[in-house]
Amino acid sequence: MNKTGPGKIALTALKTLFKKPATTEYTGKGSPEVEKHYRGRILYDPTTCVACGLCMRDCPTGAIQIINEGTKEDKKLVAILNVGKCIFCCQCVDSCNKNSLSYSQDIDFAMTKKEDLIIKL
Amino acid sequence: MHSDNRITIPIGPQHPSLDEPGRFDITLEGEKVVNAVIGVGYNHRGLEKTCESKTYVQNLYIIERVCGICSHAHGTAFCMAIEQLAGVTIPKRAEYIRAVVAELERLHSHLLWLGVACHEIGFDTMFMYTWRNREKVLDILADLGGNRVNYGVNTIGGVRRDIDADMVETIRKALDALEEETKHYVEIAYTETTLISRLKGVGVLSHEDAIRYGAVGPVARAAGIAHDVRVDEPYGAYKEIPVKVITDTHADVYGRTVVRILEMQESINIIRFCLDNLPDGPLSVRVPRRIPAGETIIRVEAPRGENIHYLRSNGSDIPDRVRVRAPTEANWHGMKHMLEGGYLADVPITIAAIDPCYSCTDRAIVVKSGAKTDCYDWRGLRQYGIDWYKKRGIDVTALKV
Amino acid sequence: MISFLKMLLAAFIFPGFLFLSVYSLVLDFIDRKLYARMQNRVGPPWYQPVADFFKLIGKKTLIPVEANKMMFRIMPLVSLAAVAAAFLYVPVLGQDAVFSFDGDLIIVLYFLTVPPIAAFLAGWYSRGVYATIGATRILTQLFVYEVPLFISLLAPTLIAGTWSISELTAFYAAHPLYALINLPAAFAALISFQCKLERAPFDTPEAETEIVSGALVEYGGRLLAFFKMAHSCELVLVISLFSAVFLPFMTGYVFADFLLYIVKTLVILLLLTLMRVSMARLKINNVVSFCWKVLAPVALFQVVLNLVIRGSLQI
Amino acid sequence: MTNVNLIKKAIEWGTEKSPWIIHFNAGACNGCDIETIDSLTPRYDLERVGILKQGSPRHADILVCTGAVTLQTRDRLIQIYEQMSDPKFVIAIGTCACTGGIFEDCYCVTGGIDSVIPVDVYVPGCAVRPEAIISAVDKLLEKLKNAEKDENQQKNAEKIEEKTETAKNGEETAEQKEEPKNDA
Amino acid sequence: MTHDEAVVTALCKKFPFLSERISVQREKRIFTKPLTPEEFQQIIPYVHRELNFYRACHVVGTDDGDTLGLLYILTDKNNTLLILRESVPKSNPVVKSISSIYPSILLHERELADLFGVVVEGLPEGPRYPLPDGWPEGNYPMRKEWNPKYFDKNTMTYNDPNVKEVK
Ligand code: SF4
Ligand code: SF4
Ligand code: SF4
Ligand code: SF4
Ligand code: SF4
Ligand code: SF4
Ligand code: SF4
Ligand code: SF4
Repeated sequence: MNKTGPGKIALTALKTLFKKPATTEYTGKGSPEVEKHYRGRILYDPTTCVACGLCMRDCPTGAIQIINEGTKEDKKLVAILNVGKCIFCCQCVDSCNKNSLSYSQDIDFAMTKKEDLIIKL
Repeated sequence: MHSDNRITIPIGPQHPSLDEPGRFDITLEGEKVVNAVIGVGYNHRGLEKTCESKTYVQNLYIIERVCGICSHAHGTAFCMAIEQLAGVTIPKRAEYIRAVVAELERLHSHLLWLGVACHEIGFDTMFMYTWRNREKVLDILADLGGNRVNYGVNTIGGVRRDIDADMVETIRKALDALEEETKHYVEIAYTETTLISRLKGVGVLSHEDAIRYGAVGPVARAAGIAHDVRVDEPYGAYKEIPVKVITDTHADVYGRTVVRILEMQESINIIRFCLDNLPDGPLSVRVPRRIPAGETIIRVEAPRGENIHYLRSNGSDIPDRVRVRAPTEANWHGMKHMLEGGYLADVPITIAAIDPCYSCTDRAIVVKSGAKTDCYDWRGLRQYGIDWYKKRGIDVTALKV
Repeated sequence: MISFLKMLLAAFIFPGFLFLSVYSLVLDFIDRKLYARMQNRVGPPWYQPVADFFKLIGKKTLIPVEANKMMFRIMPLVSLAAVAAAFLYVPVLGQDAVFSFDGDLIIVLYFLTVPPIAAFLAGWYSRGVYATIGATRILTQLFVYEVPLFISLLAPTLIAGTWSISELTAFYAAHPLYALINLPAAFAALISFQCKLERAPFDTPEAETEIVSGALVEYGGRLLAFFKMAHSCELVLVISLFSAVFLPFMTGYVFADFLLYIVKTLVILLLLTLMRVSMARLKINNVVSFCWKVLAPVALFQVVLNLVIRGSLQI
Repeated sequence: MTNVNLIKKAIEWGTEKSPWIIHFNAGACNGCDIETIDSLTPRYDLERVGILKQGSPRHADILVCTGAVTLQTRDRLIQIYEQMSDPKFVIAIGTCACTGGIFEDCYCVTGGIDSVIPVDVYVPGCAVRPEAIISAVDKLLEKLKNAEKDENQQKNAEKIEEKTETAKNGEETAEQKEEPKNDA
Repeated sequence: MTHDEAVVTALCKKFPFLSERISVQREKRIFTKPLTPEEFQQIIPYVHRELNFYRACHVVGTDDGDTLGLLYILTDKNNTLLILRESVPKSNPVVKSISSIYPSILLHERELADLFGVVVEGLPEGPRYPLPDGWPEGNYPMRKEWNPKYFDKNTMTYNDPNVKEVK
């Protein structure tokens, strides 16, 4: 092993000074780039959904609700997602047999009002 | 007999060295710690009770969030418990993927720890460097698991995500880069005098004490106890993976640092082994929603040590009792010895050296100072502190720290 | 009359208070930027110290109930005033300081002890637990670095035979080779200055992870702004003093001298920052033993050396 | 006159450009805390938008709060909030901090941060990515720019009592609403 | 004979009442059937000293209806887990602390006292945990009959409508 002494990291630090910083470009404007398989917000496809409720049953936080806004015959299904409750586990996506749910790479939902966190999909 | 130059300072619950709430009332004589009262419990959420009213599937995500750092270890233990009660065997591939993620988690956790430890002793550059490199691991985890923290790779009966050929390549590349860096850390840890002077002889928990206080994980291994669940009681893929137990004899913070750095190297080797021998096959098997009645105890090696899960089922789809014994809980008991006689400056690093996470521990213990009889509960201690100040004309009761 | 006006101009504009505050902001920024870049980060934008200052000015100041209100308010100003006053004796342009007389080095050294003492009093009178500990640490540290600092700054005077900073600079400017003799003292002084500025590895008094931010925990708003300003002005003062005593090279042309001054300060700042980047915080007992066992002997060695040289010169 | 205005402007500008944060974990799982710290490290480096992490609440402008509020930390949180000097803001980091998230049903958890102190920006995510934190700070500053400053300060002072009350009411109704849903 | 069996045999030999009540669930897991506190107190010193179960990992409290079960998890150098199950009536849950033998059990015993209302005799003095200060007396959240639905978090009071009706 080398001899001990203070400031062993100084050389690396000096070298780093002339290196490009490891920092991302993102400063809050626009949408950030995330990994390909990152679990972001849930997407919903009402055309294939049969309102079986499996997603609601398995959701650990009760963040998702499938509601029929139309009548019994003329169904108009919507999913209400409380982003403020969702933990982005995507269990609902796994639970859905009809593949009506999927996830996006959308990660930025900072809101100044709590009400805005509940969104209709 | 209280000598008069004593002063009690509270560290926490909000304090820069604690990113989680906890409270340490440290009594000082000059800069020397003569007494410490440890209060954990700020983070008690009561999640075990909640687990008794949710289904196994939902609980999986709650258990994962017992702790954000070793979420995978908790998730794996919980899944293994359910699988064992249900009597299913999960596919080989799933076991290997779990092992890969577990080791990646260990890597990220140890890097995180190294950074935090350096931050505690005011070595911010090292903190920045380690956390920068930790991003490499997080990138893999995010791509593989889908999240940077609570990856959610486990599901009851297997795993949810696959490692494809591309991913194998990316992981290998990242590991190579990381290996280089690890070498650099080893070098620094062995040669930087200011670092060594802050770590050596600090927070000593000798071999005997480590046994007595039931230390686990790197704390125990740094005291020369070759205790590692991956070897002692292999589970999942570890039955086939060769794991070398890293031990050290320093028994102080320095030893813990060395153990963790070397374990990182070992984790890299394990991941490489797993990637080389990744079996083919399905990712998961079906497990019925209702779990047959029974009880089981599962042990898993989390980054911080042995993690014990107790699960009891009553035959429904809701567990009857879930109990998590996280490694930090076991390590708290030795804290008394480690803090005693040290300096105030050593308190943060000593606390950090067990890599505490209150989110799963949250309880409080009173630490008595050796043979001396001045043991207070924290209220008493606080009162003592207040009196001490009053004698000097300072009223700290109104003071909020 | 004209000379008086000129003096006023020098005292308040250049190289006086205004220059000091502006340059302190610049150096503060450069320090932070260097620090960040050495850590592979981007670091703050150029206007950051200014923004911080104005932000703090705009914030409400809360004074703890227990604190001594007068002391609490007055300390930041004392600190700032001492630094500003001391700066007037340090030559910036070439070899001429705004004021100078034989013995001003001592005055400056005394002014230099004021900020730590002000911080100590501020911490002591804010009566918080962390503040008290921070305050005691400041005092402890003050006692240990003061000795090597004094000795190492006084050692060069032995050869130059003057106690005025300006004359000292002039002497060494005339005999640049002698300046090299003072290298051990320069080394000791640099480290003592780091210690004085409470920067890592000597940031024990404000160790964030131990005692939050030491003596200044209870400060906020405007008063904190002044303390911060005093602190960065102290940085400028210390660096200028160092360059005046140990790097007294100059060209004789005003503009070039000014440039040279900038370059010198930047180099010293780089050294100080590098020191900050590359080491872990020392414990207070280590600081004490380091100062006594390493710095003080080095400084003493310089004194002996200079005495010998002086003696041989006179013979 | 103009001088005063100029200084005012400068202060406003400073407030926007130099938000110092203090971090408090009110009962999180660590996930969000680490990501908060992470956003200070080289990869995300919040210092490049002027953010510094402070140890003392007196120095900070923004309280960055993670985790569902547990009964034990509740009083602490209020204390820290009160120790900060005006103008001050609160960012709730993470699903837990927004609503209580996965811990909402736990007996020791009072709910999101807004059940105790007023929150200015909610950032859902479990865990929140550092990018989202950066964006949250950005949104907060945007909000600052738009809102009149005096109004804001006044609100901040009054908000505490009012909001805790409304939040409590809101919480109750939310709980009532939830029960049938859980059964369903 | 495997190590597990050896432990079982040794225990049965020393404590005849244990035969039929101790079994190896699977490799490295030895469970006992519920023991009374007296039986338990006899076994503990022996297990600690003679059988070298040096580390107490944990105590799990369980609510078994009318009784409370306490599962003491001990381990030895072979990493066999010996789970001693102590059973006490809910109406009078009194056990003796074993923290003088196993210091590492202290935390978990305290937790039992708080969450299950077990009276642990001989526990060193200390603050309460993990429950917050001001938690109402007599509320033991981990007992099955305690329903978080009736717990008011803001005032920290527990009003169970059913209990009132009974009275
Ligand atoms: S998809 Fe399956 S679960 Fe859903 S309604 Fe149809 S049969 Fe039922
Ligand atoms: S992602 Fe998870 S928490 Fe969110 S709606 Fe789906 S199941 Fe619920
Ligand atoms: S599980 Fe799928 S099909 Fe069923 S309600 Fe949900 S989204 Fe619709
Ligand atoms: S050790 Fe604990 S407090 Fe420190 S960073 Fe990790 S999680 Fe946070
Ligand atoms: S068999 Fe019945 S209980 Fe099991 S998963 Fe299917 S529906 Fe559910
Ligand atoms: S001890 Fe720390 S790392 Fe382990 S589960 Fe708890 S919080 Fe996570
Ligand atoms: S101690 Fe931690 S893990 Fe246990 S119930 Fe409380 S919050 Fe949950
Ligand atoms: S939001 Fe998720 S990651 Fe963040 S503290 Fe809560 S459980 Fe942990």
